[in-house]
Amino acid sequence: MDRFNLFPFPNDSTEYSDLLLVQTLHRWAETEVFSKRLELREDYEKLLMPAMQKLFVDVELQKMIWPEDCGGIGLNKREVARTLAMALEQIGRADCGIGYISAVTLTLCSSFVFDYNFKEELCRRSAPLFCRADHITIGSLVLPSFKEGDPSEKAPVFRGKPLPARARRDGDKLVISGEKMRPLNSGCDALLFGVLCALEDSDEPALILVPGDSPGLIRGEPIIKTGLTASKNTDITLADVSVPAGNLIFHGEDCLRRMLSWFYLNISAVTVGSLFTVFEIIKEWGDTRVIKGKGNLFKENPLTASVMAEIGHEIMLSRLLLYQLVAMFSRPEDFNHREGDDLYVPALSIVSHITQNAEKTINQTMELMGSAGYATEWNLERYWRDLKTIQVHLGSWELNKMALSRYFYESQSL
Amino acid sequence: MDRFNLFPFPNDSTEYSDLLLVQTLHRWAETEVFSKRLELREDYEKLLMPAMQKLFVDVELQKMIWPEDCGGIGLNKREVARTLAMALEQIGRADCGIGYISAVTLTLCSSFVFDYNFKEELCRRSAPLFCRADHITIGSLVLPSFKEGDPSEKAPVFRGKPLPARARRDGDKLVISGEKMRPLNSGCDALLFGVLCALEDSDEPALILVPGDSPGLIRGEPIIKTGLTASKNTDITLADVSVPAGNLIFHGEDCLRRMLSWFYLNISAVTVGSLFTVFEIIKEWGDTRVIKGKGNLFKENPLTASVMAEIGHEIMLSRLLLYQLVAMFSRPEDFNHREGDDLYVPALSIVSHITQNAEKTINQTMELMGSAGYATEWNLERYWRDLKTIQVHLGSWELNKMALSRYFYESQSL
Amino acid sequence: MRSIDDFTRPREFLSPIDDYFGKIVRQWADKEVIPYRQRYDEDWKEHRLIEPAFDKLMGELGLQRVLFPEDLGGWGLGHSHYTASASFRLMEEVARADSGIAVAFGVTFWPLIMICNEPHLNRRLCEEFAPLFCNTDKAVFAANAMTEPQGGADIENMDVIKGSTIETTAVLDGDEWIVNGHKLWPTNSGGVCSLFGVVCTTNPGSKDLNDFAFIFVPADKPGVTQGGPYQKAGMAADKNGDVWFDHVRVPKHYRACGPGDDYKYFKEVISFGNLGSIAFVSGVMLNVFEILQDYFNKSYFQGQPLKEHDAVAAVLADIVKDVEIIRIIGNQYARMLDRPDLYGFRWSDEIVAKGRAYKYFACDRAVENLGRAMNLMESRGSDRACDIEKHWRDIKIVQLWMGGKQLCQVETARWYFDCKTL
Amino acid sequence: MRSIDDFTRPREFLSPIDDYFGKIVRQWADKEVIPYRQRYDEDWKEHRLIEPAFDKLMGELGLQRVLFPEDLGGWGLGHSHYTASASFRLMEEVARADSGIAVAFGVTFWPLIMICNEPHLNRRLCEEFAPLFCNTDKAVFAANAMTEPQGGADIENMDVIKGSTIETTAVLDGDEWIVNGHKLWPTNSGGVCSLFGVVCTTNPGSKDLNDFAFIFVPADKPGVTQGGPYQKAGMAADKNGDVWFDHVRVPKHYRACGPGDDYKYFKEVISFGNLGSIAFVSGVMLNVFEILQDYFNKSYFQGQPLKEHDAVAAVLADIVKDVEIIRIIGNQYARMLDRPDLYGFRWSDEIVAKGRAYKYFACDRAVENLGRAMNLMESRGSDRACDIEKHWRDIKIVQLWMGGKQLCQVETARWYFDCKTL
Repeated sequence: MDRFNLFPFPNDSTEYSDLLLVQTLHRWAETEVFSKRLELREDYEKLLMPAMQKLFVDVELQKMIWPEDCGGIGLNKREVARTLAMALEQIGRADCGIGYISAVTLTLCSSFVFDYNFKEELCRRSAPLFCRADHITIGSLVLPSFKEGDPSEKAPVFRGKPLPARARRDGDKLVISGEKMRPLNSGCDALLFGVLCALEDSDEPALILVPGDSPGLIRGEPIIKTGLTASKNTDITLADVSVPAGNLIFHGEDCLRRMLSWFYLNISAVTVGSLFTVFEIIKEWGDTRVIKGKGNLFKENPLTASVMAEIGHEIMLSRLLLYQLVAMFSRPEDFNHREGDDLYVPALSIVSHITQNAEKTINQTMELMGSAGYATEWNLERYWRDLKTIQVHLGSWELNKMALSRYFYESQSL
Repeated sequence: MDRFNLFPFPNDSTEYSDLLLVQTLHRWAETEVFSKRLELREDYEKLLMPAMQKLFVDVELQKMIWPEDCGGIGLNKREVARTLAMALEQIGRADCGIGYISAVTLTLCSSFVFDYNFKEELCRRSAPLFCRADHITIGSLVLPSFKEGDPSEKAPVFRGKPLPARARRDGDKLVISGEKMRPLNSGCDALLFGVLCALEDSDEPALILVPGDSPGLIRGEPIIKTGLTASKNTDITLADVSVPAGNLIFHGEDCLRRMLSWFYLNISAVTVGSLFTVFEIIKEWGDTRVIKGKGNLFKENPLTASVMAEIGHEIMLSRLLLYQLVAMFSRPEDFNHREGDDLYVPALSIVSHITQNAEKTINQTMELMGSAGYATEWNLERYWRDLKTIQVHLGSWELNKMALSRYFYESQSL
Repeated sequence: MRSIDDFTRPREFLSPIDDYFGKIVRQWADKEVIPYRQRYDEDWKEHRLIEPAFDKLMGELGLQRVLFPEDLGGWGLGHSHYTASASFRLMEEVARADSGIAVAFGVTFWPLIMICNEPHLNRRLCEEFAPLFCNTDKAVFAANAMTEPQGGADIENMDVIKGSTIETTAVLDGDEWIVNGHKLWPTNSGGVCSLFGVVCTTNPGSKDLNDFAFIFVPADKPGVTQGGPYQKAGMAADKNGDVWFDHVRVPKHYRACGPGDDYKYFKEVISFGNLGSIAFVSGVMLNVFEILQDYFNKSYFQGQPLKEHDAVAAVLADIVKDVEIIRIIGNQYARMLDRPDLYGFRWSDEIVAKGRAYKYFACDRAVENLGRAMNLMESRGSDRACDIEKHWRDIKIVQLWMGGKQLCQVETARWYFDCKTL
Repeated sequence: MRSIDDFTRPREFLSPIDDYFGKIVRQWADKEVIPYRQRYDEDWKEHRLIEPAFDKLMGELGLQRVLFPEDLGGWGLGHSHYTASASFRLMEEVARADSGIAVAFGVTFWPLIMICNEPHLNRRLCEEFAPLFCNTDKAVFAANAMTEPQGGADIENMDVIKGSTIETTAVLDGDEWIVNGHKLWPTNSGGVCSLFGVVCTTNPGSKDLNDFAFIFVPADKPGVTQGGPYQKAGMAADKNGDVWFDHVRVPKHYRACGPGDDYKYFKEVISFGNLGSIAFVSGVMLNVFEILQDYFNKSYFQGQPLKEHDAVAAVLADIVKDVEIIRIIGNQYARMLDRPDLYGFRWSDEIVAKGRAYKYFACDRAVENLGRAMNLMESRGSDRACDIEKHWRDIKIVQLWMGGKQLCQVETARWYFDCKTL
């Protein structure tokens, strides 16, 4: 059972094809993930990669947002927001890590395929990797993050954080260098990286597409992290990697904010979907566990029921917010935006709420389940680790809030 | 400045008349409330009653949801949800107490005027009080609440709480009795009470309309409470009060849930509107106050800015949720409701979120403003007291959650 | 049935006067305050109801004298080894009845700390001011005039600002200080103050700690003007207003401790301010427990006392758990102030920072718990008659004063993480 | 720069062995555990890396002996006046390195409390079991077999359930108990246990407290089967599995204290369980402070160390504030267990309830703070290399065990509000 109907959301613009996709993904989750999980746990090679292969290639997820004339399914317009959300809910429900990789890959592609920044030549050149390949193509992003030591002398800083790499023009090439950068995901096996660079003498960040097999791109040893097993990550170093000038996806903060807005939408959907599984686990627990002796079902005890109620409550609100964001993407003209505002602030606000409340919600679920909450075999704790990992990859709430203050109060110096 | 544009909401179905109403209410707030507040503080006689008179009679709020053929404005359909929300935002922005009274009065009227439970005779009979009167007509509700002592012997219990009154049929009359009942508002000056009664031998609650001037209706001394000065409240006693049988508004839990859903919508809107004023106060503070010596504006300090960001963030999310609820009321067919579900659970969930976060948000605002936070003259603390008072009148979160558990987990015994 | 005395205190630490004075104050509270406090709010300006309670506590019972040396009519608490522990208990008991009274009472000692406490006892000033407090059975109030219109709590943010934003000046003219400035919001102003301790500078804009001055100004000196009290959300017993010092002349020796030491020992004042704040929170929460105990025994749900509803009981548990912890922390901090040999000087950065940390913890918990308690009591939670909304309004004020939460956070982080620029 | 020793402890209370053993364990932690702990997770089944650390601590340093009387090779902590205070410090230091090790170490004492502590020292059983722990330089583990498949922590919900749901039985057959039952999740099971303390009933379904029995079962007795360890979110050093007792025969005198007293003193076990939990939280949080101090000094934002960002510093303050408070509360509770003359018996309802309250406070704060710390460290927060996510996973387990938060709330409410049906 999924929670498609228990948690309300507006489905007035839902197309028949969306519903078909949801069904397909639901089946994929059952056959490729859930049914094998007890045996294979979090096995990368045996469980996660095969499931991703099915999803990306057989279910054609990796073709979804590419233009039809490039071999894609043609959902390269902002109206795809709803389809994306509904699909990523289902994928996140099955496995947060696969959901996360899907979200980042879709975000990277959208940054030069969607109408807000359509780069035709780059699109045509990159499309075969996604639309004609029989292997999965994972995309990743390298965004600013903290490094040890005072970076101010070493690298240009954007909004306080060092940009991970520098790029310079060399004829019709861009030459990029950057050391030990941590991608958002899949440093070990991504085929494409979108790297945020300082582009010669400019203060504004530029996103450059770097193929994973570029000479000079060095991948480190896999790192161990708390969750998201599907994302095999490592630091990468770019030693004067040369790419065509056309690989410059964008230059400037505006496009970065647009891209991040889509990223936040995708992550919100993955998180909400994961919470559906959390709900299913606690629902079953409430239906079957007894407390204070025989005959007293867990869900009938007022205290445990009250915590369970909060779990449902938060998931319901998160889903409603997610679809409010979907509406803002697909029908921005229906909202009272101020001129010039993009969706960055509402998207950041909503993804922050959803990911923070997901932490709270899973924490509560674990509390109710005692040892079963932290035992691997109950599967709950992996969602807990995974969702927390996704959350921290969005950047810290304290620093993200500075962007909100700039919007709400016109703060200048933050 | 109001916050109509800074906090996004979907306005695709907004009618021109809605915008006119918002403008009218905005003007009313400025001239009748804000401009006089510094001098008159929370004076009931000099400030609040005159402002309510203007609002209810001159601006015709009390005619709004009545059918046109009864002399009303004809907004007696569920699509009015949007208009109600937009209007109550503006009223709540001006004064929570007036907003609260408006919300309850509209809720009471809607319970027999709206299509879900249209009572034509009662509607015609009651309409003149609202549509032809040149005085304000305040409605109030008497719902179950705790009393001291074990009530199980004295009164029938609905969902664990004693029903405030009992009613029996006597020919074409209903005779009602109940002691020291606390109405939601305006016990001292409401002209109509909707009293939830145990109707003879039935377990299901019945709402009966009791005119404020009924013989046998005894009002107590005004009580002092922490906020909502506009609502002059007291306990009322019904000593065998006789009303026409047609005053039975509804009988059964379904209609009660429907009515409460509207109540929650209205309260959500009042609360969001009040938060706009909170935002305006902290915005001005951030723009003008200095911290750590001259030249350092409050809004430029990362710590104060981070708390300010949370304030904007929460208001933004609350408004998005409010309008998601509006959409569920006005276009239920666009949502994936399960058959048979009403809007009670999402409405309860949303109003709980909004009122709880309002408490948190105003608490944070006060923290930033130090003494100005608790000084009467800054006006912030009245919103703090008022919104908390509204919140507690919704019933305790712990017990309300039991309804959520019944929905999410099919708990039976809570 | 449990009582408030069932909440834990470190029993090894109780001061010799703890039990005796605790009982006296509790009797006073139950007789002189609790029956009347529901009408205090409307009495915020006149203090017709409130004044007799003050007179009884501070004048007749004599508790306004406790800090002064015994030979001057005081009780010698200032040079005891249990000043803080004993104060904590007293403040807690008073706040249980009314934290507004507790503040006004406690703040009367605030400037006196500068001259009554060891090791910086100022015998000459004690002799001069003791009669004002000790030779009367009426309540006499003192106040710390700190906050100024511009910048609010900046003055208390001492480590970074170092007094450089203080605009109230003291200029030496022969044997006299001439004090000029405008203060606002001091507790015990609004017309009731008899003796001000004025935070001022001998050199405006300077960050030299020697220029920070703490000077006593009797309220009846020419040039001192107290405005009327502000109206505020709660704490009607505590009057706050504007105070103007217009070329006020006081003797040179009215400077409390002298250059450098004024700054140093003013930090001790901050420490005691935080101790007092925790005591107010603790006292209020003890009374909240009493109210909840009564209410949830008497209110019925599903045929049982409401306290038997597991989900409701869990919230009640959350609240009493915090009362336990706040009380333990407050007593621990009192002990830290009483035993500098073990914990360091009361004016040390460590003790100040830890006091800030405990204070904002206590206030945050109390504000949240009172909000939850009101919610749990549904519409009764907002009734004056239930006394819970009163405490909710009062405690919010405790949370906001002395720089509020943010200053506490900044000072805590600064000490633990050695921050330089906060 | 501050160190973890700057966090407050009640200095009047420190046990005579506090400083000495604190230092020894800290050295052990820094040398034997912290350099290796990042690889512990993958070692959950084999304990190849973990076992040597155990042997060093418990066997070579001999800390598994501390509870036993001196003449039996122990250190006599069980009859000292500082059992709890000394244990708190030990547990804290071990948990700073790895709370999984701390649990396994601490739980070894858990059943022994029933026989080693005054006033219910069971000399005969001490003599019988002391050699197992004292005559070896290898780590030896004991376990409390409590939880059963059905009902989870119901067994610990003693006031209401009174043992009536226990399905593990003990039947007297001549001079022997025959024990039958299935337990799961005991710390130190999964194959490593040498001595079980088994919670069982002599009369299934009975609420007669005399039927509650605590019986020692050496793990090598015929009929005892330990399943392999479960895999769980953290605490790799702590093995948990199923244990089956199939007609296991033990001597009659292996019942710890006898009818009534087993139930009574098992509550003392609960009290120590809560004390230990708080110590684990405290120790972990001390290490979290060390990690944060390092990370926020080294990471730069806007050209300054990240700790200088006011909003970031405020979160750091929130965290250290809670570390302060947790540590003070834990030490206070230790003192309450050490001084029954002042605070009441360790097995009294009051002490049990207060321990529950402190424990869930400490766990809730730590879980929230670790979540915030990870968030503040952004993607590094989820790296194994930063050690913070490890503590986050481990501490969650502390929060969930022993009935979790809800049982703590229920017991707290029951004691303070005299609830009957929770």
